[in-house]
Amino acid sequence: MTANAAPIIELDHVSRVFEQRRKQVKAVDDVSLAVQEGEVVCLVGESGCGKTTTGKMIAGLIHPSGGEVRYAGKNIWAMGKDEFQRYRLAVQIIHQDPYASLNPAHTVYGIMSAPLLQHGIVANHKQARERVRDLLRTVDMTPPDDFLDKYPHQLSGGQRQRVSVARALTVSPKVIVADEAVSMVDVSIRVSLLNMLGRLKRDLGVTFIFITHDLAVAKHFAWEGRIAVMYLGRMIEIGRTPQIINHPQHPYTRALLSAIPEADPRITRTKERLQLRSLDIPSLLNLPSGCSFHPRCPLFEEGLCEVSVPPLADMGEGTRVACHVVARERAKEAA
Amino acid sequence: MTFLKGIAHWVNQTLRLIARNKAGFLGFIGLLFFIFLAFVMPLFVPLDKTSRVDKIYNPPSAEHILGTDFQGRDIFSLVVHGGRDVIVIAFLTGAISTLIAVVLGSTSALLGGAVDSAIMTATDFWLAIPTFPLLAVLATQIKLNDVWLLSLILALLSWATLTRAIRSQVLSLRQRDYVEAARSLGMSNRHIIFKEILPNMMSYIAISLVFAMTAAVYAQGGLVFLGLLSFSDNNSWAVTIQLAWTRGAIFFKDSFLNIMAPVIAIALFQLSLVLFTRSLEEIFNPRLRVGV
Amino acid sequence: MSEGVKAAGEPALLVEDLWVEYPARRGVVKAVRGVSFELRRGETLALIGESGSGKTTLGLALVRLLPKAARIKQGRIMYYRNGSSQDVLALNAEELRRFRWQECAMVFQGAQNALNPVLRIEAQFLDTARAHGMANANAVRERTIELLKMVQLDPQRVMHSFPHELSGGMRQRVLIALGLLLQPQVIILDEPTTALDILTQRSVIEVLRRLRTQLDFSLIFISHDLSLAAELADRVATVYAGAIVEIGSVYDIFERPRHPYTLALTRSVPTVTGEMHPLASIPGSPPDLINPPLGCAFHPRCPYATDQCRSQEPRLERVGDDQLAACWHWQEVKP
Amino acid sequence: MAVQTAPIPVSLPEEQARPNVLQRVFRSYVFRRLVKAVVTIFAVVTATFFLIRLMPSNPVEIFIQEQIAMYGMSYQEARDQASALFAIDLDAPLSQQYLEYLGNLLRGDLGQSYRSKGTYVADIIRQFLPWTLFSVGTSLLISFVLGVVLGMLMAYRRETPIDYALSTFASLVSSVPNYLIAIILLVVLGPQLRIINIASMRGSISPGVQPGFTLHFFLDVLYHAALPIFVYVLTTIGGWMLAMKSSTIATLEEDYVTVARARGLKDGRIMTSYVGRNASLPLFTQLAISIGFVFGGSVLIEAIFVYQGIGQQLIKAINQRDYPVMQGIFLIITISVIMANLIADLLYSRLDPRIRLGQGETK
Repeated sequence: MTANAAPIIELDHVSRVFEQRRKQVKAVDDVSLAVQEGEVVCLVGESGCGKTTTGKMIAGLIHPSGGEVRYAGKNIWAMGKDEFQRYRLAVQIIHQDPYASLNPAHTVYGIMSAPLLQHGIVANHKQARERVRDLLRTVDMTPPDDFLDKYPHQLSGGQRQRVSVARALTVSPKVIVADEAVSMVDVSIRVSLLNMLGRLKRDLGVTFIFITHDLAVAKHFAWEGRIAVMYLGRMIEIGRTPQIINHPQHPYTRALLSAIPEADPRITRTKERLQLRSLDIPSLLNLPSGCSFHPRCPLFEEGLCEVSVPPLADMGEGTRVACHVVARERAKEAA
Repeated sequence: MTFLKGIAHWVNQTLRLIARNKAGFLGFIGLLFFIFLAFVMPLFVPLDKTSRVDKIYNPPSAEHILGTDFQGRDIFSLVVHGGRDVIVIAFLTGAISTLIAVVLGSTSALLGGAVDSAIMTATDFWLAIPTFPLLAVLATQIKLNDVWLLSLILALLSWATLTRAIRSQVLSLRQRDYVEAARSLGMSNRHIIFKEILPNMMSYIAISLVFAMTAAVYAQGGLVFLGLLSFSDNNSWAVTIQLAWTRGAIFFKDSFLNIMAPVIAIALFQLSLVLFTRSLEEIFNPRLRVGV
Repeated sequence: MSEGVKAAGEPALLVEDLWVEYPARRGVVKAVRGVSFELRRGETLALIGESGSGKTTLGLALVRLLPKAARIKQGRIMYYRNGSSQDVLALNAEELRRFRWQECAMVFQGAQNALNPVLRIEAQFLDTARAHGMANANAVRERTIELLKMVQLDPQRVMHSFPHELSGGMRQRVLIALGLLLQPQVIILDEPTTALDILTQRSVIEVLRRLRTQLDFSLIFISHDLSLAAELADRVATVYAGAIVEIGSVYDIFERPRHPYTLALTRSVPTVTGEMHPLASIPGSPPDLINPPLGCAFHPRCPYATDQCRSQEPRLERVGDDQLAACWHWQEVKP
Repeated sequence: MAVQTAPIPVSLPEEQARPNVLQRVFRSYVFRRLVKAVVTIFAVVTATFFLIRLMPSNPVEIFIQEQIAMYGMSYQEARDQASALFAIDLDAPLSQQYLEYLGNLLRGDLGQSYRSKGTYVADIIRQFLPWTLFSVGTSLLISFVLGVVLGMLMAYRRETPIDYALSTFASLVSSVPNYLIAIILLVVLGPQLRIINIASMRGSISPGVQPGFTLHFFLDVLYHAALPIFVYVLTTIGGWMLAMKSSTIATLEEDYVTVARARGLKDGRIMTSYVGRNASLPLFTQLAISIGFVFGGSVLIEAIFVYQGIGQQLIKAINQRDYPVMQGIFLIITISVIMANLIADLLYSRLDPRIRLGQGETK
């Protein structure tokens, strides 16, 4: 494999265990993922599925307990100091809560100029001001001079989120990990934020790891990319977005898609819903054996599903699914 | 010139923030008064050291506005000269214990692991024992003159509570998204500690410092009062109280001011400190600095 | 499912020209500005609005639970049951206490913290019953068991649990059961599914849907989530800047919106089912309720705005069989 | 694929520990707290032992100085008298003294006073500790209960004259050191206004009053303890009031309180079981610190009111460098405080079901 062909981000059997109340909690368990430069990958799942932890491991903010995180083919935790710093700047994270991600003690200019000055991207405050203005324009905060000297508490949620994005752009990242970046802003603001991110993706060629619980948002943001569905720390289905949305295979993905209410009364009231066997998500402290979805799964087969963890198996069309039953049906079809 | 203007602007703005809280403003005025009383007035009011047997427990007069003490000394001059030590020791103690707390607390929170549990075990231990009696035991070793040593020992009184509080502050602050964003942006540890975390703890630290000062005033006064802290020629409010007490000033109607003047001085100083904390919150809150 | 609108008759609740204000640091927040609507018997009405639109204040005003500083400046809230009527704003303290929950139950935002953390679930049911004169503990227990079963919970275990031992979805269902305890005629749910995972949301929606067919009550739910309205509501009211700008049957609102804001909202929500269509963003930012724009509050963000909109505030007027909208240009608004 | 039409799923509470496990968790929590208490006490014993012995001067020296000052003896005379009086070996290695001391301690022997021969430290403690426990305990109880009630009142009547008056009072009394308040009381009520007779209120009981379950005895005890208790209450109540006020204000904003109102519960019920109970929970954690502080303060307050408690004895012992007595009293004060902490902690864990399940230890 040549250096050029190496995926920009690669997770190789990555796991992360947290200690909680003297118990081991597997937040992320054996996740592998390769993201090519310029690609959009959505990590989708419900709370506690490990998508945020995965995102933070990609951004180098959390050390994996097992497996390797690679950037351009290199294990990030085996990098030298300078190399790691280069990687660190190349991968930026946008947080969910616009009210927590900006330091209340600094102005917009202060927040954005700090990385510019620290990394010598600009030589002085005069240049920094110019650069900050440019970046604010990039995120549609115009005229920028209205915002430079404002404190975060003087901005609206949407504006704060734009500043977070602009701050990430100060170091010209190649990859942006957007962790539920639009889920806390109002509906009327959400679309313009999504569109703005989409434009960055096109214009700057930024690779996006887009983390969301909302499959509809994932569909719209990553129609040309891929969706990876996670459940209780494991990746259970991954494939091209249209495939996942229109032809989901894993029973969990199908349950999710069928459960989503739609903003159209005719569609949403006639949608076929997949019944689960149990309403409740098992605790991460006490994971079910075998396939962790088995206690809720409508396809559950005793003696199979609770026995072993299903591997991610290739289903064709670039889709991979971790389900014993689906894999068996598929094999039958092929035969 | 612009520099001076900047300072003037800052002072102006800070004063306005202090004035936002009435109680805090009152405390601020009180503190200004005591600083003036203890550090400026002594230049104009000489310390009265001569004992005059004919003038014991004189009531207030034009000559002695607060009357005279058991030796016939001018009480007003004792009050004027008695503040300096109290305030200096309180401030030093506050500063030392806050420094210890900030260093230990943030080390504990930032390093975690074994360091954290060691520091936390020590604070837990310290919090579990009654400190004043322990101080009483330790105080017998030193004199009121040993300002630094005394402050250091008094700092033992409040460091543990403070350390714990600072630790939990740092713990919560360092998990904020903006700190994580700073890490992701490759900012130096120095930047993260001093620019991201510290500014958001300033009001907390300042308030802690003031409360540590009140604890120090409490403790030094108490130790002197019990006669555990020996003094020679010090003129502290605490010493005046102790002398008045041991010379039986509480038993006479005429000796009222001899004991009450320093008592009230300490009480008002404490009150000013406590009230002033209300304004500190406002001074360090960036949300208020710009004046919404 | 009680689809369609029932024949006009006596409403369950009638709100007329309601104004609510409360003081804030910068000035007086005009949170509810001249709201009028009727809640029909047995219907489900959705109040849809973004954060800061005043929808929660409106809900609280209906049961007079506004914070102390808030003031109902003018208006009337009439409650009808069995041919008699009550002026809610004229009730004295004791009458109001009885009115709450017995006639009109309000369940709050997400319900994560709506139950007393130090009391077991059973005790909280008993508390509520006792306050309204149901002293027979055994009868209450039986009713509790029945209700908990109705919301798909295992009564024996849930009753003896503390709130923190239940998951978010379970707590939400406990609250719904609690809301039904005194058989109120009106139930108000504030953001009933916010902060719940999709599959949990689905279970809450199904519970609500079923209860509506089994029991006789009118439901108001307040949400920012359009799809929830599409899913559950008979009628929908859009709230903008403290006022209802459009109200009509769920199909009219989603298929023939006559207010530009409603239209923009429905077009800004992504769907998972159906074609990919571009999402339209709403320019500008949400209104400031301290200084709402002159004229129509939506005019700064509205593509149809004219001088008239900038100076005169439109009132709700009939725009269809059972549809009202407050827009000077409703005839030009085309989906 | 066929969609299974399973029976309506019913959800169960999160898999909780079964009752016996729950009990075990709770028991082990108590156990852990106990172990911690014992370790702390051991550490205090060790630390004070060495601290005290590292102090300059020693009981013999102090005695000699006193003799010289009082009777004008020469140093040699005084010294001779001292060595006749003190049958102690201060020259034994510290480690040996320490081990001996520990050994005695384990047998419950706190040693004898250096100064008054034949007086057992345990006897001194037995004689004086109850008075301190009584006065401090009573005041803590009064001040906590009254502070909680007044704090709630302030929160419910926020920004009314009652609130302003009580808040001012609370800040005032909580910022002035307790011993100064004691002096002010003594001076103003005593010689100045002549409302109280200081001399007759001294001590713990009046001479001639026999201990026993009689009203006379009880009233006499109260009479003597009145001033210390009043001062303890006065100087701690402000803190409780302010803490309870802010805690109540926060609790009043909790959803469950609004929901309780929406449920049409009666105000009294909401105030007690919903607001009061939840708002006072965090105060129990502060109770621990407060106990130590009040106990420590007894050293000063007892000196001022000449109340025959353990604090007075400690000062006396310190001034005479009476090591065993100092050590014993300090130990007993520490044990009392740690035990009180333990009780406050366990009480808290009983009151808050979230702690009961052992989740509280993480903080």
